[in-house]
Amino acid sequence: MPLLDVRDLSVVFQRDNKPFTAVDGVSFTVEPGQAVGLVGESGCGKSVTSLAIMGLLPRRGNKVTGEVLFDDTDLLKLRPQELRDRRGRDIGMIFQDPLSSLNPVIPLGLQVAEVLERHQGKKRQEALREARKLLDAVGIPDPTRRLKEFPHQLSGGMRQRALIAIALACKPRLLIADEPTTALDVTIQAQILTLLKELVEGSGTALIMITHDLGVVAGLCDTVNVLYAGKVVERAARHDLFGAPRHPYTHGLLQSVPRLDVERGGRLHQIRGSVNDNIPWSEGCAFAPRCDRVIDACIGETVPLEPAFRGGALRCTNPVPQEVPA
Amino acid sequence: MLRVVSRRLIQLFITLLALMTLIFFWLRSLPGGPVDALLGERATPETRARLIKALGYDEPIWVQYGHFLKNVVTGNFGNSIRTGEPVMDVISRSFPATVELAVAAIIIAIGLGVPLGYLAARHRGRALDNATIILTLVGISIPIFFLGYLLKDWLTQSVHLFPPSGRISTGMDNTDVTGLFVLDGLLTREFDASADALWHLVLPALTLATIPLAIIIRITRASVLDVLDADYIRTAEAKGLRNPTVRKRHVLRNAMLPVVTIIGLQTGALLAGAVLTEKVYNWGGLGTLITDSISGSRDYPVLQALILLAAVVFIVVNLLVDLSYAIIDPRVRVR
Amino acid sequence: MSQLAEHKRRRIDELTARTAEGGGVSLFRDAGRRLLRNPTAIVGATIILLFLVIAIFAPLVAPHDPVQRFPELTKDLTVDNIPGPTAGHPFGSDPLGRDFMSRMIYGARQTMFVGVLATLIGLLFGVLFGAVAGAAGGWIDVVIMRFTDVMLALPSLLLAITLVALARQSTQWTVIVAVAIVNVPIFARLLRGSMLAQRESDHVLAARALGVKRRDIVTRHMLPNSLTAVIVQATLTFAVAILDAAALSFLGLGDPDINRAEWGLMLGVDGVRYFEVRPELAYFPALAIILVALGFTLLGEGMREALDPKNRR
Amino acid sequence: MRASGMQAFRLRTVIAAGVVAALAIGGAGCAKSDRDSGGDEDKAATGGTFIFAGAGDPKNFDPIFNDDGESFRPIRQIYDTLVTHKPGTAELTGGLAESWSNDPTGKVWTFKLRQGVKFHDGSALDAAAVCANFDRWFNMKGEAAQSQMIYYADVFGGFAGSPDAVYDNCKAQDAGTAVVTMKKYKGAFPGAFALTAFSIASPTAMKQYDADKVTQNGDSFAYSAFANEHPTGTGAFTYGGWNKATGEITLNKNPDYWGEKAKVDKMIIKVIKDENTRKQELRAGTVQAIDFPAPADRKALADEGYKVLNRPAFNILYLGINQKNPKLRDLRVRQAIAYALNRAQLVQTKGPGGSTVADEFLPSTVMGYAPDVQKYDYNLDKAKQLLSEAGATGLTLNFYYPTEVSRPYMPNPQEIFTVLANDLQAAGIKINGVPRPWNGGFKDDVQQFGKQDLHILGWTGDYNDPGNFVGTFFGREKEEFGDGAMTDMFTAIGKADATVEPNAKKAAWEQVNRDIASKWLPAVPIWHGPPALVTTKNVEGLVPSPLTAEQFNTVSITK
Repeated sequence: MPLLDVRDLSVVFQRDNKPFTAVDGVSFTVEPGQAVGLVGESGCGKSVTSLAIMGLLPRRGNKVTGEVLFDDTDLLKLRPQELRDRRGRDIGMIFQDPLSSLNPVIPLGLQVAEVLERHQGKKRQEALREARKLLDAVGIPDPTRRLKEFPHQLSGGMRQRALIAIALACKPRLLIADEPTTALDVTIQAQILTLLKELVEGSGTALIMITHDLGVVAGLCDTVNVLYAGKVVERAARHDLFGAPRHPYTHGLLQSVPRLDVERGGRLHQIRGSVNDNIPWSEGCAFAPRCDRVIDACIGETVPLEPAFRGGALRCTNPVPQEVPA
Repeated sequence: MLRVVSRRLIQLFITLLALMTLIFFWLRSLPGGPVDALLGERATPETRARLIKALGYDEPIWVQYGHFLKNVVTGNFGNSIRTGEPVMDVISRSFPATVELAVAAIIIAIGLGVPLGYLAARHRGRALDNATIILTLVGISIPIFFLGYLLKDWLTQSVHLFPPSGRISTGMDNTDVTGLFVLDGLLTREFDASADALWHLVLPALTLATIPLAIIIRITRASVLDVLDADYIRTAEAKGLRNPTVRKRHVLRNAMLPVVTIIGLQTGALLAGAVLTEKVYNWGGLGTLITDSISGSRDYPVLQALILLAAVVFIVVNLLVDLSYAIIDPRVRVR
Repeated sequence: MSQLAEHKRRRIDELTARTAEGGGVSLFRDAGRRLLRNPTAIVGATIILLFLVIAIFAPLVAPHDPVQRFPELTKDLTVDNIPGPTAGHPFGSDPLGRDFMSRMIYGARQTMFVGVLATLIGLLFGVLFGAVAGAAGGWIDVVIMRFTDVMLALPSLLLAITLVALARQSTQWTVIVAVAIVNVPIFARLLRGSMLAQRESDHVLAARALGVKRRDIVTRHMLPNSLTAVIVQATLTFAVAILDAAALSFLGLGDPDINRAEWGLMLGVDGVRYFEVRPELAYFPALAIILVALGFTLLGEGMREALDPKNRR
Repeated sequence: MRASGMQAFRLRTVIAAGVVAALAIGGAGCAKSDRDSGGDEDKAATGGTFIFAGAGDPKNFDPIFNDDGESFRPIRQIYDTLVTHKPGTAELTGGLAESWSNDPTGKVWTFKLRQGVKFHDGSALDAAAVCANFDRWFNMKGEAAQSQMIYYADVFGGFAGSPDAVYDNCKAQDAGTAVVTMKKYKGAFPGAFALTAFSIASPTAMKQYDADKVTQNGDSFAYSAFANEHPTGTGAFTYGGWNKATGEITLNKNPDYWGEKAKVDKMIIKVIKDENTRKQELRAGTVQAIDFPAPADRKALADEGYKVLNRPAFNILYLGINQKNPKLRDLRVRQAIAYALNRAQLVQTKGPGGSTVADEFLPSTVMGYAPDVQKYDYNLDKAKQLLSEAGATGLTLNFYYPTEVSRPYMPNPQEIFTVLANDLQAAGIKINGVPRPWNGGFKDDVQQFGKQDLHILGWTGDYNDPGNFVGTFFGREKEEFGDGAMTDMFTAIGKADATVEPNAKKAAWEQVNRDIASKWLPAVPIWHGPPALVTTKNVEGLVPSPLTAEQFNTVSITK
């Protein structure tokens, strides 16, 4: 039984008094201890998906449909209070900008401790002692002193470590990391990813890694879902995806990652246009206008997500021919 | 810190000296003034000449300026033309009255403004929010002396709910300790006097609170909306914190930062409002003193001192706001 | 200087930065479109338009000369009886036997005069100082900005009162000048902030690289783009001006010429004095003032919302 | 409805008291109260305290250093004068002196003093004490003190050593007889002896509290402990303190008063500057009487059952004409101005209740008022005709009027100016209105520099003598009227003032008034506007005085 089973999740916003579908029937599963990636350009709906899972989307103006089964319980049907009981305890979350995600006027210690107070019923002093250990565990030096400090007194890397400490404080079974390294220096990025990997693997926590960076996914995830314009376009095990991307979009994304093994002077691949000038999925493939491999069949008909190689899935009429994995 | 304070003090000193000099020469160049005010209607030309001599107005202006400076440095601002008392006495008597009024107004403005602003933000776009916004817009568009006038007419004349004017009932015979009558009553256990003073305070404080209230509601609302959008609120929600914890610990505390600044900025506006409110309610504070020392009497000694006082208050309030900022916002402390 | 001034300054600068982002013409057109869709601005603009029409066509709209005393009104006029509506005088008499309705109508004109002039003078000098500071930079900028710091602390009414004390006699100009002076630093700071933002912007850099003269850069490129925030502030200033005029009159320090039909004067002097004899003498000008102040505030707020690029999507 | 308000108000006070008391529990403070516990019961007791709302702060309580009504109000209760007025009139009657007489030269005044009168400090009022007062005034040292003795300088001409000084000496013939000798006759006497400024103070107290010490400090003066804290006279009330924070002056009944003893135990003069607020306090029942109600409120208050007491008019408002302007030297132009003013309409529309058009510069009750002077009834054609005869068509005049002031004779200068200017414009005179603040330039510009062509000003009389009105205005050359050439007028007034024999004096003044109206017309009299007092229904015995010199010992408060 999967830990998390997202079924046909859709999110519709009101934008300029018109409905806008940000997430369009997304389904995927996360097994206990598994690391799943959600990959796509900004605006593809990956962050909205994660917020919908957490129940953090503002209730007003958003319509969320489908099912989010966590331990066979549909999170979308829970009352707000029940959801609050699970957030932070069963599911932790890390956000993109560690500075703005920490409250600037509250000491770090309390920000870690309050989640322990909330879910484990610890008293303040006890919670603070535990927080110290947590900060130590995420590699923050001199944690006793840091407990009393404020976010602006910490470096960017340390802030993200602190956020990880908060998210993992109650040893959740699922951790959602939304672009956790995007705002950090490259050197720090690697440290944070390593830390995440250690912690997740060490504790058996399942992970949903949301990123636009395939490099991040490559080192961390067991399964990868590629999203485009609110729909999953390709799902595959990490090896299969990197070895033999089938969807032209995935292919394009991989081509656009700079690689050391490509000879110098060669041009980086570019996907034409941007995700903004898409056409809705109802009139065929939304990626079609940008696609190198577009054919007549791509337009007009709804393209279904079909099972593919080794338990994966693919939404394409004219996929990239399967190469033999190197 | 010490350096900041000493720099402020030097700044204060220079500002005061410049102001004094400016005021002195300006006032001396005006017609009428002390001589007219002291003489009334019946003076003969001889009396006038005598007065000019007595006041030393026949001396060269530089000599007069010297006397003036010497007096001011020794803390002597002269005597009020209107009442003949030392200016410092007049001011120190009026000061607590205005402080009492202003503090009451600020308490009302914060006590009502922050919750209302918060509620409006939580109910953004709904009836409560719209009603609040319209109320604040009307609040800043209504001439407050007229509002005071109407309140007074309705609640003290048509219905005798409140006393029409003054700070305490005539003949109350209360003991004066700090000059803040409500507080004095508590200190001396003259609770009836305290209650009476409080009852006199209601309408003037409400009137004076209108504009700060409107502004605090608006700022709180905007600030809460900003904070509700902030990433750290999302983090707090992701922690599964209970609603009250999120509101108190995370939303309100951050939302209060701009509100504190606004309260500081309102001191000037409060004084302007006090001038009007105090006139409406015959409230013997600095506001009345300002109008009285200009209108009709041209009581220049008092006026000079008041202008200097305003400068001092401004700089001190500035300092206090800075310090309070340092307490609320940890980001400021390091600087 | 201090946190307090710092904050006020920052808020103004913020406001400017927001409006200064994005190019000039398209911004205006875009803003205009959004303004038309903004109900706040529409309501405000409608009130002001109505008020403007009355002000401009006062001689045509008003049934009578606002300063003439009418025998049919003075006939029954005493100090404790002011005749109410009669044929030919729908609002009745004022305390001197003049036609109250005509005075209310001409009041739109006089009130407009005070508000517009106070705002314009403040705007003119504010823009001048702000532009000089923003364009010159260096010590000129420092001096002007230090000065504005001090000025920002003064509420306009207190300054107006002080001006009355320092002037021989308060006149209509006392309040105009006082409100103008108080707004000079606000305008100056707004403009300077936005000009500084502009100075680093691409189109100014490009113009400079092309060798356009400095004066032309300032007048053609920087100023127009910086004016939006200033216009918003000007709208809000107007309301303050007429409220202060009324307050001064109430304190007995306002315009002494009671022949002048100005709402603040009518409310602050006659309205209060004859409140029990004829409350309309207070209610009508008070309502007019509230309505117009509201109109300008709404328009200002609406404009601020419309011009704020945060709202553009 | 209004009557029941007080009870409702009390009830709420009690509730509020409960709230505050509750807040205070837990030891809010430990400072000990030092007031007597009787204070509040007094308020509830009937008739004990009379609260009167005055219109302004007094300056101090030493009579000689004051010249304004708000200072005189409490002073009048604390002190007595040698001669005083019959209640409700300007007629003289005995005060501290039971009788007075003067010799045929008019220079020697003999006062027979009342027996057994004591000052509040217990010292006796005798001839020596009276003379001590006269000598104190005459010998006052220092420019500061002298410059504040405005009435003294006006009436007595000057101080020791001055050639203009009127006073010579004062002798105590015996304990009950004081003889005051003047250097020359002055028409102001005996009326001036009744001036509140010349109240008799206790020499013992004055000495003890250093009464003569007036020190200049900056732009103003500081007065002695006598003037501020220990004023000691013989009056019906003793001084009980001035709480400046609340604006309350307390006066206590003098149980040993020589005359009619005060009916109330205590009187509080509450300073409320705003006329509207005074009215509201009266309605709220927190004060029992108010001075100077707004003219517009008098009728409403009377309708509500309050007693509106009009003081007989003893004042004059006039339009001054400055003959520095050559055009205005022509009598015809001045007459044209007089004809152009619709004074009847002004009185009807803007005059306080009971005001009358003035034809002369003194009220009809004052000696020397001539019933048959030339009148200038509103006549626009005549005004225009006179102007064209004088070749003064197209005249433009600067009309100065005061702002920031309200006087009993001029409740609202701006309105009066507007109406008058309107009338003059109708006659073809262009008016350029120049507003000036009362103390911030008006008096300077008008009286010292004579910058105006026209101005409005007025006067409230001090005593029943034409010299106090006409003499003050037109007795000598003044910048105010620029009338240096009108020596006939100065001489005639001087002669009338110097006439001792009562009938001849009356005739001389009547002629002066006739000539002022027809021959000289240095100004146009506008109106006599009586100021008023208002009391609640249960206040009895308050007699309004034309001189605004009410005595409160006769006041009682009924149930």
